[in-house]
Amino acid sequence: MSVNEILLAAGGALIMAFFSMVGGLWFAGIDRVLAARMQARIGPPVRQPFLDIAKLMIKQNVVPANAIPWLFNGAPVVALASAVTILLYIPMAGIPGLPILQGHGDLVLIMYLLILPALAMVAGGLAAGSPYATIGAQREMVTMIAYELPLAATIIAFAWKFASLGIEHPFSLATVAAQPVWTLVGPVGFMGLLLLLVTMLLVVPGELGRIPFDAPEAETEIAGGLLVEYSGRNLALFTLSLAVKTIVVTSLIVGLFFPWNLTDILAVACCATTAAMINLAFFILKLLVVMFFSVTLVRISVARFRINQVVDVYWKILGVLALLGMFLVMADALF
Amino acid sequence: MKLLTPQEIADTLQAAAGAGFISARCTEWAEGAKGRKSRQVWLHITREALLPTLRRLADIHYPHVSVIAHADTGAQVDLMYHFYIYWGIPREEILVTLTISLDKSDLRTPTITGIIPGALTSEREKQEMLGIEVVDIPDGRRLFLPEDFPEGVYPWRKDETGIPPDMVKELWATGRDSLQLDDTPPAPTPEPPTA
Amino acid sequence: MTFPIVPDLLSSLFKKPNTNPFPAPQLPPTVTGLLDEVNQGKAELNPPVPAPERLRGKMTYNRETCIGCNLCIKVCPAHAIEAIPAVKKVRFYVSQCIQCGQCTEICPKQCLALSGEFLNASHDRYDRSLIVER
Amino acid sequence: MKTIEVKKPSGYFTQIGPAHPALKEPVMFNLDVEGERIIKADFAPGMSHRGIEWMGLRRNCIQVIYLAERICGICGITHSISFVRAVEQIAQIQVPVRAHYIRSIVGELERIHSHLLWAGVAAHELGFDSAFYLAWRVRENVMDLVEYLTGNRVHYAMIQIGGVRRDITREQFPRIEESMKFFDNAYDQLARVFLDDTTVQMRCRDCGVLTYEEARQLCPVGPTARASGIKKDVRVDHPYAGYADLDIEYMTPDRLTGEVRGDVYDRIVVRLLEVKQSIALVRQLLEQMPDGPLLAIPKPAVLLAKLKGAAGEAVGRHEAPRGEVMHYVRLEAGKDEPVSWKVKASSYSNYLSWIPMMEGEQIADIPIIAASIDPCISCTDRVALVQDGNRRVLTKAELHRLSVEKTRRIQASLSAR
Repeated sequence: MSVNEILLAAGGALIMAFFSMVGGLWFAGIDRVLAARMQARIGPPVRQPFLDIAKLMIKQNVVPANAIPWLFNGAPVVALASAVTILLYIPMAGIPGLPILQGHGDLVLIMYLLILPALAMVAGGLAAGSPYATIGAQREMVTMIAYELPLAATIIAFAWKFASLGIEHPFSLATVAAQPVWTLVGPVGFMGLLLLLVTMLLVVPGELGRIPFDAPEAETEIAGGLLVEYSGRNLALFTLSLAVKTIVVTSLIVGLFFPWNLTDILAVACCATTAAMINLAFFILKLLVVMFFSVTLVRISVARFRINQVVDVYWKILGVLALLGMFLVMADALF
Repeated sequence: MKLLTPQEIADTLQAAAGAGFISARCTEWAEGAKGRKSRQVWLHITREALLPTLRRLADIHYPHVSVIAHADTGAQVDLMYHFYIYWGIPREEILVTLTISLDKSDLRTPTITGIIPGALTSEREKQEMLGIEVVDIPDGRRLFLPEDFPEGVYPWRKDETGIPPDMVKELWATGRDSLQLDDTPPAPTPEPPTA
Repeated sequence: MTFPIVPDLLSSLFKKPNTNPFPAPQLPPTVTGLLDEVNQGKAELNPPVPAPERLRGKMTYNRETCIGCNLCIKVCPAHAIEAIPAVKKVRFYVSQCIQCGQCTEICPKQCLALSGEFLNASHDRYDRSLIVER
Repeated sequence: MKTIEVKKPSGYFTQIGPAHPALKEPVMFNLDVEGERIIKADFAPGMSHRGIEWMGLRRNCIQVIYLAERICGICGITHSISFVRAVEQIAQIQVPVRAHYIRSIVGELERIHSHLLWAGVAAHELGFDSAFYLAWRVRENVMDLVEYLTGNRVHYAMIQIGGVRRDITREQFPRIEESMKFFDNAYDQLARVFLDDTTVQMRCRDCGVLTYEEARQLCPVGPTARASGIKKDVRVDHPYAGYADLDIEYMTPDRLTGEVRGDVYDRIVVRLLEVKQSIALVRQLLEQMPDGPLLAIPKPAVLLAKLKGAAGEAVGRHEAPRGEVMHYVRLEAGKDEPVSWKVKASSYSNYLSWIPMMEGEQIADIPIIAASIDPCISCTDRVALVQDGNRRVLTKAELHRLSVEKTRRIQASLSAR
C-alpha cells in the first residue's frame, strides 16, 4: 500500500465510522419504535438513541474505587474501534470503493474481529470490580463460546461450497457478494442454506446481547451485568459500539445470504451515482428487514434464557441445525 | 377423619393442658344470606402447657399457624397463638387460639417451631418488637427492625420500653406551624369589660 | 416449540397503540411556552381521559355553614384537617388528604364535599392552592 | 437477645437487594453462591417497616380502616375488610347481606387486578416484556371498572364498619358485565401466552419447587400454598361475606395440568385459574345480590359511640390475592382506639418458603422465584449507607440535601467549562 492509499483508507475509515454510528443509532431508534408498536405502545421518537447518547456524553463518568482505571476506561474505546473496523471489511451494496479494506481480510478474519467488541466488554466488566459485572463477564464469555459453533459452521459451509466449485478465494466476502450462494445449489442445498440462514438470524441476538440471549446483561437479574458500573461517556461508547455492531452483523447476513442489488435485479441502466444511491437504499432496507426478524421480533416475543440454556440452545439446537445445514449444502453436490 | 365440634376440641385441649388450663370459650359468627357460621375456640393456658396443648392439637389436624398476636396489658404481655385446623375441608375450618400471659418480669416462652417450622417469622418478630425471649428459637436474628434500631426499645410495648416520644416524628405536622396563612380572618375580639 | 404471542405482536403492528397519549406528544422545551401556543391556537393538546362520575378529588368546604363541631377532625385518618379554634372553623390540607370522604359523611351540616378535581400536584405541599379554607 | 453466628460458607457471598431491578420492593437476599448456583439463601425484610400497628393504636376504629387500607398499595380492600370484620365481631354488629355481597364483588375485582399485575411483573422478571405489556394492558380495564364503581383505582374507601359506603346499583351491572366479557377473552389470550410459550416453560418448569410437605410445615398461604397442592383458601374454608353463600373450589394447578409440581409454572397456572374463577364469582354475586340497606349503623358518629362501649377480642380474615390476611383486634370499653391490633399480611406467611425454593437454583432464577410468591413488601424513606465498613441510615432530609449538593456541584463544573 502506498502512503496515498493508506491516507485514503484512513479518511474513508473515519467517514465510515461516522456513518456507521449515525446509522446504528438510527437503527436502534427504529428497533425501539417497532418493538413499541408491536407491544401496542407509542414508544419513543426515532431520534431517542441520539438524545440518549448526547445526554450520556455530558453526564459524569464514574470510575468505581476498586476498578482498574486504564482497563475500565480503555475497554469502551476498544469495543467501538473494533466494531467500526469490522465494517471496513464487509461489502456493501456493491458501492465502488467499499469495503475500504477490500482484499485485506476474509470471513475468518471477520469471525475473529467479531469477538473483539465482546472481549472488550468482558475486560471492562472484569475491570469494574463489581460482583454483578464479574458475573456478567463470565456469562458473556460463555455466550461467546456458545454462539461460535453455529457461526463457524455457517462460514465453513459457505467456504466449502465455493471451494468445491473451484472458485478462487473461497473465504473472501467479495466472492460471496459476486455470486449469490442460492444460485449455486440445488433443492437439497437450498434447504441447507435455509437452515443456515435461520441459524445466523438467531446468532445475531447473541452477538448483540439481546433477549433471549442477554444473560450477560440481564437487567432484572444482575442489574445490567457487564455494564453495571459504566456511566457517562464510557457507557455512551459501549452503546455506540453495540449500535455499530448491529449494522455489522446485519450487513454480514445480508452480504452472505442476500447480496443482490436492485439495479442488477431490475437491470436498470443509469449513471453510477444514481445506481449507487439506489443500491444503498435497497441495502439499508435489507438490513432493516434482517434486523426486524433477527433482533426486534425475537427480543420481544420470548423470555430470557438462563446461561446454561443459552449454551444448550446454541449447541444442541442451533449447532445441530447449522451442522445439518452444512451437511445438506455439502450433500447437494452429490445430486 | 371424624371432625370434632368446637366444644370437643376445647375439652380435648383442656385435658392436654391439664393443670395449665385457665379458661376456654367457643364462639360463632355468621355472615352471608344463608347464615353459615365460622367457629372459634379460645383457650387461655399457662406457658408450661403451651407445647403439650399444641402437640395434642397437631394430633387432631396439622394446624396452619396464622400468626402470634400480642397485647400489652400493663403488668403482663398476652400472646395469642392463632391456629387453624381442618383447613382444606370446605367451611369446616376452626380457629383455635391459645392465649398465654407472660409477666413482664419473666418474658420467656418456648419455641413452637419444633412442631410448626412456619411459626419462625412470627417468633422472631415477637422477640424484637416485644422483647420476649423465645427459648431455643432456631434463628434469633432481627427480622423487621433496622440494624441501627436501639437495643432495649420494643415498639409494641406500652410501658417505658416502648417507643419514646423523641423517636416519634409527626410528618403530617411538619412545616404547618411555619405557614403564613394571612387570609384567615382574625378571631372576633371580645368586648372590653365595661365598668 | 410454540411462541403464541407472535401473531398478536405482528397484528399490533398495524393497530393503533393502546396508550393514552400525554397532553403533548413529547416534552416541550418549556411548558408555559406550549400553553401560550395552545392559547394562541398554534398548538393542540391531546384531550384528557374523562374522569369517572364517582371520582373522589379535591375537597370543597363551605365555611359559612360550618359550625365548628370538629367531628371531621375526629374521623380524618390522615390529620389533613386542622381546627382554627379562634374562629371555630377548620382548614384542609389537600396534600395530606387521602380522599376517603369520611368527613363528608360525618359532617352534620353537609358543608363538605369531594369534587372531581384531581390535578392537585405541586412541588410544595403547602402551596396555597392545596390549602382549602373556604 | 440471642443471635446465631452464620457459618462462613464455601463459594462466595453475594447480596441482592434491598434496591435491585429484580425486586419491585425492598427486601434483601443474602446468598452463598458457587458459580451460578445458590448454595444457601437467606433474606432480610424490614427495609420498609413503617410501624403501622403502632400508628393504629393511636387512632379510633374508623380512622384505622383507612390506615389498614394503606398497608398494601395494591390490595385496597383486603386489610380494611379484615379489620372491620374483627371489629364487627367484637361489637356484635350484624352487617346487611347486600353489603356482604358488595364487599365480595370488590374483593374479586381486586383479585383480578392483582393477579394481572403479578403476571406482568413475573413476565418482566423473565425478560418477557411483551407479556408484561399485555397483562398490564388487560389490567387497565379492571382498574377502570373499579374506578367507575368506587371512585378510585386503588384505595377504594368502600368499607365501613357495619357495611359498605357505596352501592353497586342495577344501572351499573351492564358496565360490569361488559368488563367480564372482556376478561373472558383476555383470559384465553393470557393463558395461551403464559402457559403455551416454550421459553416461559423452559424458565419456570421445575424451577423454585416447594413440595407439599415443605408447604404444609412452613404454612404459606394463597396461590403459593395452592400451587404446592395445599388446599387452603379462606373463601372456602371459612364462610364469610358473600362467599359464604357460593360454592367455591380450591384452585390447584392439577385442575389445568393434571399434576401438582409446586414450581413457578404451577404458581402461574393457579393465578390464571383464579382470574377465571373470579370472573365467574363476580357474575354469581351480581346475580344473587339481595336488596337492602348498606350499613348497619348509617351515622358514623353513632358508630363511634357504639365502638367506644365495645370490648373483647376477635380475628378478622380475608383471602387476599396473595393469600390469607388476618387481623387480630382487641378493644376495651371506654377507649376509642384499639388496645391491640396485629396485622398479618399474606406475604408474612410466604416469606419462609423462599428459602427451600431458592436453594439449589441459579442466580438467574432469583427474580422469578422472588416474584413467584407475589411478595408485597413496601416503600419507605430511608436508605442504608455502608462506608468504611460502618453502616448508618440516611434520612430523607439528608438524601435531599446530598442530591441538591451534587446538582450544584455538577452545575458549577458545567458552567466552568
